[in-house]
Amino acid sequence: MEIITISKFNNNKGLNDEDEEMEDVSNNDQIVTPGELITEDTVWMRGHGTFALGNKTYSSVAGTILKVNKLLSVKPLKGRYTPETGDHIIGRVIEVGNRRWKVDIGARSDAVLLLGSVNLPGGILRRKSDTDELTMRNMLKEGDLLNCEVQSLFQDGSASLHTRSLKYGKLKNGIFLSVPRSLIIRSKNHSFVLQGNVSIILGVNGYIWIYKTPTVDNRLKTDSTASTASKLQSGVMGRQSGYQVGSGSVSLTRLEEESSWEIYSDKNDENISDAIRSNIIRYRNAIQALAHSQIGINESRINMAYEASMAYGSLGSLTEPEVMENISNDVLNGEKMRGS
Amino acid sequence: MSFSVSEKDYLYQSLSSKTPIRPDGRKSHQLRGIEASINFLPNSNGSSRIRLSDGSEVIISIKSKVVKMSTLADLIELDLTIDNLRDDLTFISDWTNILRNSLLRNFADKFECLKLTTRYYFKLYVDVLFLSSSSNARTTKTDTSFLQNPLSMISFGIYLALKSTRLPLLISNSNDKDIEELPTFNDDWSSTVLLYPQDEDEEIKENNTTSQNSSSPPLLFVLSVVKNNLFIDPSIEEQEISDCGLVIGWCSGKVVSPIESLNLNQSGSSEYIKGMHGQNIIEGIKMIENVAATVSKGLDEIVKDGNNSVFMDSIF
Amino acid sequence: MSDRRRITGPESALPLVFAPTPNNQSTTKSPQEKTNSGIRNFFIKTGIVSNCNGSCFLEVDNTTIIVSVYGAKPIRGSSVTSASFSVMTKVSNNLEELSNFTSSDLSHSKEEKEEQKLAKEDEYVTTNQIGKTQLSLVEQKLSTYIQTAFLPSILLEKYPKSSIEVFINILTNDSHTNSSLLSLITWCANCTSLALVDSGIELKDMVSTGIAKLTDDQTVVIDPSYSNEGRKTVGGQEVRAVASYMSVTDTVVGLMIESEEGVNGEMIEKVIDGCNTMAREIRSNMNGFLVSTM
Amino acid sequence: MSVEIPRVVVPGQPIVPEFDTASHSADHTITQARKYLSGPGTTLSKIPTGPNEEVNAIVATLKGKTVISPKSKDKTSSASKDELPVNEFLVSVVNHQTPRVPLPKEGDYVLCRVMKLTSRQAFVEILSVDNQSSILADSGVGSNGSLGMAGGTSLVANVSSGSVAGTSVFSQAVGATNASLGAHPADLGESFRGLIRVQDIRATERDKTQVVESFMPGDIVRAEVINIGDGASYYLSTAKNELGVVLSRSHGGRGDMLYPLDYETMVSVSGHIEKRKVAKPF
Repeated sequence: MEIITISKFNNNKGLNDEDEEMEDVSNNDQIVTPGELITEDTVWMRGHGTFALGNKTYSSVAGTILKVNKLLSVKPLKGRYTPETGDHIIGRVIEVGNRRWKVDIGARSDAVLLLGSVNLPGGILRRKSDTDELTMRNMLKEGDLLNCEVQSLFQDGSASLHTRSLKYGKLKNGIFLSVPRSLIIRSKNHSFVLQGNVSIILGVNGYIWIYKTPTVDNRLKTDSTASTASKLQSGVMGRQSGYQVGSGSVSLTRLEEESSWEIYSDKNDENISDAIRSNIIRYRNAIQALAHSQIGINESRINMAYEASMAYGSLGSLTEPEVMENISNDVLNGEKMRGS
Repeated sequence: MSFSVSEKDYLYQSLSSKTPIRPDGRKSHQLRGIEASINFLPNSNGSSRIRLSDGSEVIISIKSKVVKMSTLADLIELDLTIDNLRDDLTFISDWTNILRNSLLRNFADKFECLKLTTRYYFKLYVDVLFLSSSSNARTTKTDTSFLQNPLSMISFGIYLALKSTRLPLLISNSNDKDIEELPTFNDDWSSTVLLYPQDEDEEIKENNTTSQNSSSPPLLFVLSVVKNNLFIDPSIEEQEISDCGLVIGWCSGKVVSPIESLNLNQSGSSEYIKGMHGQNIIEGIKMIENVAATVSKGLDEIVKDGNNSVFMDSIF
Repeated sequence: MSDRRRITGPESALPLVFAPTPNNQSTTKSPQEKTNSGIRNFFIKTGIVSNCNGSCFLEVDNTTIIVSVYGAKPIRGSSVTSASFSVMTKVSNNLEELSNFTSSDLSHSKEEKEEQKLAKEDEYVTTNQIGKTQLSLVEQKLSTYIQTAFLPSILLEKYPKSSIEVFINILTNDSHTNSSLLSLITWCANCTSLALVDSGIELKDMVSTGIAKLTDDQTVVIDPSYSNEGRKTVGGQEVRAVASYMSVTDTVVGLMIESEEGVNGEMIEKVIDGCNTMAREIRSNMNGFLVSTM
Repeated sequence: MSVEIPRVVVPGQPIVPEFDTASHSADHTITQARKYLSGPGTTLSKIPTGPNEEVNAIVATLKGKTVISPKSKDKTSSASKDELPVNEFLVSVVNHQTPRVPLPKEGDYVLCRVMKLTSRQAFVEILSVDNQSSILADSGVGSNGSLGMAGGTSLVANVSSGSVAGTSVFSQAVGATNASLGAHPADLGESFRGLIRVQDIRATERDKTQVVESFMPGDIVRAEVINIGDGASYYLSTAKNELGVVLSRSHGGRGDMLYPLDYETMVSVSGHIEKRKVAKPF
C-alpha cells in the first residue's frame, strides 16, 4: 500500500552526469562558474553575468558563454526567466491596475499586459471605451492564468505582453504546473495536442498548462484564425514584430463571435470525464518525472514519459523518486535507441 | 496572489467526485514523499531535517537545560519560525500552540524521562524553522496566501529530533530530597542516553512489549475534507479548496488529541469553506489509524540509521 | 491590529479601575438546575451595547460573556470581493484560574499542584499587566476557534471592501468551579451566534455549539459542569469535545476534542453525538428567543 | 397545495423551495407554477431533504419578517401553451429594528465629501448611500448619528444657519447629510473612498471639463456609483443633471455658503462667484 516514501537525504539530485542535458548548450558549450576567468582580451564588451577586475573579465554566474558580436555575456543555467520578444509564455495576473494588468511570469520583474493588448469582448476590432477600463476585472482578475506572448521589452528588461490572438487568452479546463524554465526546450510551437484528449501549453518561462482538448471542431481552424487576427492586428497596432502572416481567411463575424465574453469566462466545461482528468494528472506526473531528473522537456519526451508511466498503474506511485528516475531513464534510453 | 477561479473549480470537481483524483495523482491516504535526516546539528542534543518534494523544508533543533522544577508544562518550550514572517502572526502562534500541546499531552512517561532528581529536571527547547516552497512566489513580505499548513511535516520533524535526542548521563545522586546539590553529569558524549530509548534488537522489544519502548513522540496528521472525501497531507492547492480541515494526533499506536477543525485556507477567501459532516471525522480517525503506523515505522528507520551512524562518527 | 478607530487618550492616562465588588453573591451561588435536556439554564439578552452593530450578553452559572459585532465597516486596500472577518477575545482580569487550562491536567501530586499554582500566579501577574497587547493562550485559542467556526456561516461576499469584527469579552468566569476552556468556547460561540444575528449581517445559517464528555464508563454527559462533580475523573479515560453545527445542512463547522488517552472512532462518534444533541437543543432555544424578540 | 410560508424567520431558516406548483381550483389540478427569487435578506442554497437528496430553497439570512412580492411579469418569457405559466415572486426578509448595513452598490446614489483634487480625478469619501442611514452607523466611539457628539464640523453648523436663512432648496440636502457629517468619519480614517474621474464629471463637453472648475475640497457632492472599482476606491460619476455639488462654501471652505446660479456656477450671498459642477436643485 502506498502511504508515504521516506528517503534519506540525497543532495545529488538527478541522474548521472552523463545523462545530463541542458537546453541552453548552444554552439558555445563552454560552461563557466562564478569567479572563473573568461578572457583577458579587452575587445569584448561585458554583458550580463560577467564582471571585470582590471582588464580581465570574469563570470559572475554559472552558465554558458554567449558571444553576440562584441558583446560577451554568460547565460545562467539556473535562475529566473528572462523574457524575449515573441516568447510564448503563461502568466498569472497578480494585480489589476490602471488600464493594465500586472502579470507574474516568473521573471525578475512582473510583466504588464495593457488593456490595449487584449482582445476586447464583443469583437476584435472594437475600439476600447471608457467602460472597458471599469470592467477590466470582469475580463481578467487576480489569480487568473493566461496564455500570452511577449510583445516587447522595456528598458529595464521587464516584458509587455499581448493576447491579441485567439490562440492566446484565459486558461481553463485544466491544471497548472511549474518547472525550472531552463528545462523548457524552445521550439516553433509551444502548444500541443496529445493523446488521450489532452492538450498542453509549454510556456517558455517554465509555466505549463495541461488541459482538456477543446471539443469544438474549430480547433484546427484556430491557427488560421489566429494568424488572421494577428494580420489584422499588426495593422491596427502599428507594431511589426516579424510575424509570418498566414494565408487563412475567416469572416469577421466569426471572429466577433469567438471573441465575445465567452473567452473571459471562468466556467470550466461540464462533465470532464474522470478518464481525461486522470490523463491530465498522468501527463503532469510524467513532466514532473522529467523535471525531477533535470531532463529538457519537449513534446516527444512528454509522450515518451507518458507511455513509460503507463507501466505503473497507479497515479500515486508516480510521485515516488525511484519511479520518476525509472521513467526518465526509459525516456533517455528510448531516445538513444531511436538515435535522436 | 491566488489561484484562478477555473483552476479551483477544476480541482474541486476532481476532488469531490465519487472517484476523486488528486492534483498529483496520490491516493487519498497517501502522503507526499519526504527526505529526512537526523543529528546534523552538532551543537544540539537532537536535530532533524525534512524536505518535501515541493522544496519546502523543516529544520528542528532540540536543546536541553537543567532547571529547577516549576511546572511540568514549562519543561517544553517550542519556538516556530516560518520563513521571514513575523512571529506574532495569529496562525503561527496557533500552530505553535497545537504542536506544543500535543507534545505536552503525549510526552513519554509523563515527563519521567526528563526527571533528574526530585528537584531538577531537564527542560527541552524545541526550535522549529520552516522554510516554505512558496517563499519566492510571495509578492510581499506579509503575503501568506501561498503558505501551506506545515503541522504534519513539523510533527514528523519533531518526532525524528526527539528520537535522536541524547541527554548527558547523571552521575550525582538522583535523590536530593534531603541534601540539596547541583546535578553533575558525565561529560563523555558516548555515554549519553537517548531520550527515547531505541529498540536495540527486536527480541527485547517482544519481551517487554508495552513498557517504555513502545512510547514515541506524537505525530500530527492534517486532513482536508472535500464533500464526502478525505485527503491526507493536502497540498497547497488542495488546502485552498477544502470544505474544512482537520488535524488528528497519533501517538504510540493510538489516535490522541488534538482532534480539531482547522482553517486550511491561507489566502483568506472563504468561498470554499463549508464545514464537514460528522461522518467525516470518524472516517478521518479510521484513516489515521490505518496509515500512522506505517509512517512512524518509516521514520523509525531513519532514526535507526541516523543514530547508529552518529555513534560511529563519535567513536572515530 | 492597528488601532486607528479609537481616539487614544494622553500618554499619562490610566485605565478606569472599579473597586472590587463584594463577593457576597457569586460564591454562594449554587450551580443552576439543569433542564431535563441536560443543559444548564442560561440567560441571554441581545442589543445591550449601543455603539456597535450587534451585541449579545450571555450568562450561564457564574460565567458572563458579552459579544459585540462591528461591521460591516469600510477597510482600505485588501479584500475587494468579500469582507474580512476577525475575532478578538478578551478575558477580564479576575480570571487567574483560566491560565491553568492548558497545563493543569498534567500535574501528578498535590504538592506539585501547589507549586504549580504559585508559579502560575506569578505568570498571571506578568501576563495581565495593564496595557498588554498580545493575546494570552486562552484568548488566542478561543478567537481562532470562533473564527474558524463562523467563517462558513457569514455571507462575506455580500460585503465587499469591508471588515466584520467580533469582540468577545468574558466578564466573569467561575473561578471556583473549574470550568474548562471547552465549556467557555461553547458559550462564547453561542453568544457570538446571537450577536451576529443581532447585527443584521447576513448569515447562511446560525451556528450552534454543544459540549459533551465521555466518561470512563462510556456514558455521555451533555454540558458537563465541573462544579457538581469536582475533578475526580481526571486521569481516567475521559474524552471531552466541543462541536459547532449549522443545523439546516447538518454540517460541523468547528470541532475540538481533548483527551488524555488514546481514542477510537466509536468514542468520538458517541461524544460528537452528544455535542450534536446539545447544539440542536441550543439552536431551538435560540430560535425561540429570536422569534420572541420580534 | 402551495407551501406554507413562515411569517417570521431566523437566519438559516428555509422559507420556500425555489420552485413550487400551486393549485387553486378544487380538483387540485396544477394551474400554475411558481418560481421564487432570492431578494434582500435571503439567499438561494441547497437544503438536504433526505439522504443524498437536496433541493434548492430560498433561505433567510436575517432575522425578520418575510415579504413576498410578485415580480413584474415578463411577457416574452411565457413560451408555449403547453407549459405552465410561471409566476415569479421575490422573497425578501425585512427587519426594521436592525437597519441593514448599507454598502454602496453599482447604480446607487451616494453623498460624498471631496477630499483631494488632481488634474485627472477628484478623490472623495463616501458619507452615505442614497437616503439610507449613514454608512458608519458607528465607528466605535459612540458617535452614533447625533450632531453634537463628534463636535460637528464647522460646515454642519453653518449649513444649519444657511438653511434657516431661507433657501428652501437646500433643506432637503441638509437633511440627508446631517447624520453623516455628525459621524465625522474622516478623522477616524474609516470610510469608503471614491474617485470621480475627469471624464465622469459632466455628460457634455467632457473634453473641456476640468476638475478644479467642478469641485473644491470640502464640497458635498451627490454622485452615482458606476463601478465598485479596485482595492482602493469606488468609481463615481456626476454626469447627470441631478448629480454634482449640493453644498459648498467659497474660498476653499473659508468663505460663505454658495448657492447655485446655473449648472456650472455658484454664488455666495456677497456675490462672489465660483465654478462648480452643480447638482440641479429639486
